[in-house]
Amino acid sequence: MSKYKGQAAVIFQEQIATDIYSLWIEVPCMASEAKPGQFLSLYTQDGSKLLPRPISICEIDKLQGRLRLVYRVTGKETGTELFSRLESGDTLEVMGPLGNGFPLENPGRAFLIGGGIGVPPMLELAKQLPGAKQIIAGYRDELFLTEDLERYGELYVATEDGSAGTRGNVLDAVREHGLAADVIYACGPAPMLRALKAYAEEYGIVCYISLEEKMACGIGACLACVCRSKETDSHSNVHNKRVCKDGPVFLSTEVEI
Amino acid sequence: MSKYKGQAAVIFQEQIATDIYSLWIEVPCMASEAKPGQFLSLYTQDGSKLLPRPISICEIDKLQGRLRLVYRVTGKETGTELFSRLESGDTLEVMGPLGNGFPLENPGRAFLIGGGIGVPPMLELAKQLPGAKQIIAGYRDELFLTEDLERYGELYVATEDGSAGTRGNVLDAVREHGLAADVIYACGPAPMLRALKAYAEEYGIVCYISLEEKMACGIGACLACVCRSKETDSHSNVHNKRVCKDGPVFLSTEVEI
Amino acid sequence: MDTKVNLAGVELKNPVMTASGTFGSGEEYSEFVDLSRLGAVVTKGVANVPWPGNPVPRIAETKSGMMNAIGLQNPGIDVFCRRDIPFLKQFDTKIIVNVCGKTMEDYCEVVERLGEEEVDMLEINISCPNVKEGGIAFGQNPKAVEEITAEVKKRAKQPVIMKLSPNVTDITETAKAAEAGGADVLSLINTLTGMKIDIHRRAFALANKTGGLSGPAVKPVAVRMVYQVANAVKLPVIGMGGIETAEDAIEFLLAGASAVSVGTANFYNPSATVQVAEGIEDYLERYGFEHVSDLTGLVK
Amino acid sequence: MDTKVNLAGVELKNPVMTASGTFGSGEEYSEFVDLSRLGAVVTKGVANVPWPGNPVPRIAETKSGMMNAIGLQNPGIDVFCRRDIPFLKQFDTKIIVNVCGKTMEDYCEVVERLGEEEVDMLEINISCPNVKEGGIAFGQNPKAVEEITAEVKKRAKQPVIMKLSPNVTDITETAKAAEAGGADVLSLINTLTGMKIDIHRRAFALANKTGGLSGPAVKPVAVRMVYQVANAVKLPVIGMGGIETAEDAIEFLLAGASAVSVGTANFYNPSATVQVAEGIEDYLERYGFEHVSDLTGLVK
Ligand SMILES: Cc1cc2nc3c(=O)[nH]c(=O)nc-3n(C[C@H](O)[C@H](O)[C@H](O)COP(=O)(O)OP(=O)(O)OC[C@H]3O[C@@H](n4cnc5c(N)ncnc54)[C@H](O)[C@@H]3O)c2cc1C
Ligand SMILES: Cc1cc2nc3c(=O)[nH]c(=O)nc-3n(C[C@H](O)[C@H](O)[C@H](O)COP(=O)(O)OP(=O)(O)OC[C@H]3O[C@@H](n4cnc5c(N)ncnc54)[C@H](O)[C@@H]3O)c2cc1C
Ligand SMILES: Cc1cc2nc3c(=O)[nH]c(=O)nc-3n(C[C@H](O)[C@H](O)[C@H](O)COP(=O)(O)O)c2cc1C
Ligand SMILES: Cc1cc2nc3c(=O)[nH]c(=O)nc-3n(C[C@H](O)[C@H](O)[C@H](O)COP(=O)(O)O)c2cc1C
Ligand code: FES
Ligand code: FES
Repeated sequence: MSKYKGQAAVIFQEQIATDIYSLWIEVPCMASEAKPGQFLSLYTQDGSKLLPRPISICEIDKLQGRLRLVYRVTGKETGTELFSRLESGDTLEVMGPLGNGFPLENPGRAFLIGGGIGVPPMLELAKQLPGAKQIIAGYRDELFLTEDLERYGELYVATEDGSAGTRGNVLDAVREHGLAADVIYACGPAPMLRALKAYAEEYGIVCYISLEEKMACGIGACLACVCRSKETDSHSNVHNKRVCKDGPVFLSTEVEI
Repeated sequence: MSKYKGQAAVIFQEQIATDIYSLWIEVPCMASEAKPGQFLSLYTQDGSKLLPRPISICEIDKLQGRLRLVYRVTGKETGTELFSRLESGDTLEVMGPLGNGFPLENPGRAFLIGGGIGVPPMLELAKQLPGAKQIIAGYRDELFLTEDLERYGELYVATEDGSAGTRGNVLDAVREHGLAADVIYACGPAPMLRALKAYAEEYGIVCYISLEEKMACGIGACLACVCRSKETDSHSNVHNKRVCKDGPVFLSTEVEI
Repeated sequence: MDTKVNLAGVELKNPVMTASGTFGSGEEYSEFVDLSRLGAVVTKGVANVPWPGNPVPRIAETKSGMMNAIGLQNPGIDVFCRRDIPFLKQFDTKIIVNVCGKTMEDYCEVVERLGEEEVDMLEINISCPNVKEGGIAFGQNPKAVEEITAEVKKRAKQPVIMKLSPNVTDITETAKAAEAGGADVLSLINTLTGMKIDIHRRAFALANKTGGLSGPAVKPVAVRMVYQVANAVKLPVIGMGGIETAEDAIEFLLAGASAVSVGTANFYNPSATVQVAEGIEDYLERYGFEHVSDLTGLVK
Repeated sequence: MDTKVNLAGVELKNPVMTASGTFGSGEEYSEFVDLSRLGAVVTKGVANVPWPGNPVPRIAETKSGMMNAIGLQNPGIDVFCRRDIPFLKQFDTKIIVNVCGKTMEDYCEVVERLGEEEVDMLEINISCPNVKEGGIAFGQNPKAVEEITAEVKKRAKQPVIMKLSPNVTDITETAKAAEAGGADVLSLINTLTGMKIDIHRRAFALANKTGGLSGPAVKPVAVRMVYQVANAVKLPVIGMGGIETAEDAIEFLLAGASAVSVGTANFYNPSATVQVAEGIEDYLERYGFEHVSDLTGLVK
């Protein structure tokens, strides 16, 4: 059985920016299997909130059997708000690791591009991906994880309000610094992914994007989390792929976003 | 506003018998008003459990603004099980004090009779009631609160299995010790209250009984918690009284149980 | 910012009211909320004569909801007029009296009697699932709905709200029937019929066997029905079913409700009504709406 | 202790099955539970041709429940027979195939095709609220229910379960219609139609506007309907709607169900089915029941 469902021990949690929390949990059987780009389903202890909150793996510490999750509290009375109250010694129900994760064979110079709360999965990817890495992180205003990221590659930052790095989005940063790559790994909001898909097509390079969708089962059974695929998918027999199981990472050319 | 609804600070909680917990909370505005025989509505933090858990006041510490509650965990995944996990420093949502409480003018020798989880309210009553008090506490097997009770009156114990005190029920203890009284104050299971009502009629003495019923509002508005009254009730205009507002303490002669 | 809403000529200071049966006649809750902050108080159902209601247990908790089978216990219209109306007149809020009955005649008697009283609107409960006669028997049959609406309207001095049952295949049919009968306003939903069994005692949790399910659990069904009805009739709709917060209330307004009622939430948050009213104001301000009525039916 | 139940001649090792659409064809869950521990696996609905289903978002969380509007996405009967049936044949459990369609002909085509396959029973979904044609359109009309049941029965080689919609005024009418049409077993409830609105985006939470409400929130309605149906027809009933634990399942059995299905709970507890099966055994032992069938309809 490669997926674990059960309690994880909360090791340490801290707030690292407005509404952004960094949570280390200990769950050795998951840490030993996890790959960058995979995610966990997190469950609240509130009996009225039934569904999982999918959160990407931000860092893996196989030695200590620990995983780091970095997530945003999306509002009052949400599941993520409940998670933000967890303290060392508490437990948290989790399932995972889920999804496919990013491929780690690096075919050349790589862009690792994260937008907003899509930045966290880039950290473990940066640690594990071999070769030359240019990390481009886009934020609205407040930065987070930048100190962690710059240890594993050249870091370029873009902010919408121009308070740090390039004013604008991640592609503005790419242009401003005249960067180029042979492959893109990206996670972030849909408009960013759409722009990267077009960019990759224009430059004829390979582009992996991590998608988001509402989930119920998290393991491929309920068909809640589909995205439109270009070709008929072998499992669904229609133009749908499951983000939770066939993804969340897809080649930008195989999905319509 | 005499009823408070809000957070109470958990001061200390301990388990005092199998499934029986003793909880001290700090909530000064309630402690200053509370009377023996009144109760609080306790609310869980689980969004799927909406209704109050009514719990009697077991002790009042006006000086420190604290109340003691002693309650039984009724099963797995219940509200009371959630309460049993509370620790010092946690908060608990409460409303109260609710209900009428026991009258404190003692017209003579009194029986204070508690059965099972009906024992706790007898403690504060024993502290506040003037005059000669004979406390009769009935249990299935395991005793609790007996050390507290014997400080405030003569204590007689009955256990169903005979492991302590009189083997049998509270009336068996009364008979075994040849006790007599001019007034009865009682809280406990319905069969016990029924027997005491009959006993009081037989001996022509006054008998106050504290009733239990499922509650929604706890303040007299929803008409969930009624008991049958002998006469037409002035508020309901039918033979129903509200346990939460007109009670929980009734004269045994005014209700049909 | 204008939070006023107009229901059949009656102007409420805001769209927030209480759901019948969850607020008594306001007395007990007046310790927690200023009734003058509410658009209207809707009273517990009242009949021509006192009703004793059902045996206990009358309620049971369910996941994110509760079931009740109070059985419309009420002191009868005489005591109600003598005691509850004068109490409510002390406040600057509208008074809506919820009316129940076993026969057409019962309803008409209460409605006629209330014609002499200073109440602002009547809400006719034809959807209570907890009494054998009356109530839901009327509310599930479009023909009966039209008939009773017409009879009540003939006698009513105040605007008439017909309260619809969600226990139907197509709620737009009963809604249209009430409209055809001359209803001024519709309110929905009443409770969904449910059942709970105590597996250890192997007995029904409620003495009445079945009860009416209310609370957040039913909100999705209620929002759907409000949307359906608001798009099927021309009458204003009062939406309810599981409203706990301003966010919930706004969902109903956007679905097509002109006003909302807070019910079960009062039991665990006695200030819920006022908090909903305040939260709606915040929302209007945050998104720059001038009139609360601008929200009604905005999502299509 | 005997946990076997007999549904129209098919013997299940225990009364616990999966609810269609919440378990795929079992493959994904086989990592968490031994499918051979289940009375039956009920598959996701399958049609004569592949269906793409609805646009996303297809689900939304609600208090103690969820709404879905998957729209019956399925790979079509060919792929299903080639892939899913052989997978399930590896396990010692019964295979129940859930069938959906847009027209009478669609249903009949799938039913005929399955006559050649090694499946144990067919469940006919005439109650899906999430597709325009078919589904619920059949399930809310007693005449249509009788007709489609009769047509399906004519062609079916396996016993037929008709799955009823809770979105009706009186579920005993559709239940009796299915019985009259020749159904072997009834299953209920499918989902209650609901709606959720995102008040910040001022848009429907589901792309399909409405969705089917499931999970613990609906359990009281489901128990009530199972009780009503079990007392109105002679057919065995499969109960479902919000079952999370053995206690929930036993509630359905006591209300009149012969077997139960676990649906939404699989999503947050992938071992829910097996835990329910084990918990039922504990209950039988604790209270000294010899046969699980002794529980069926015990509370009257
Ligand atoms: C594969 C994947 C990886 C993700 N990784 C991260 C991450 O590392 N950090 C992070 O902050 N966020 C991440 N997200 C988004 C995160 O799942 C949502 O922000 C979160 O579920 C919101 O839950 P809530 O309790 O705050 O909101 P609520 O409003 O209480 O959520 C209600 C329901 O909607 C679902 N939901 C709401 N928003 C989203 C969303 N954007 N995507 C999917 N489901 C949603 C919730 O899971 C829940 O079931 C990821 C999403 C996916 C699909
Ligand atoms: C006036 C009054 C005073 C009480 N004082 C005490 C006390 O001091 N100590 C104590 O242990 N118990 C007391 N009880 C009983 C206590 O309220 C219930 O045991 C408790 O509510 C059960 O909740 P739960 O979460 O364990 O059970 P659940 O099964 O989760 O409860 C579900 C619902 O049923 C209600 N309920 C269940 N059992 C009862 C019951 N016996 N009476 C009323 N409501 C019930 C709960 O309040 C809740 O709304 C008192 C009851 C009343 C009416
Ligand atoms: C305890 C209780 C009593 C009720 N009594 C009445 C009543 O007398 N008349 C009526 O029309 N509706 C009655 N209702 C229904 C509510 O007014 C409301 O329609 C329903 O509860 C849904 O709203 P909610 O989920 O906010 O409670 C009652 C509901 C509850 C919970
Ligand atoms: C995501 C999802 C998909 C479903 N798909 C189907 C289906 O294909 N066919 C069907 O008959 N019922 C379907 N249902 C309904 C369930 O089988 C079940 O009747 C309902 O969810 C109530 O049970 P529950 O509360 O345990 O989930 C689906 C339910 C869900 C939540
Ligand atoms: S969440 Fe169920 S298939 Fe992806
Ligand atoms: S609990 Fe509402 S009247 Fe007593």
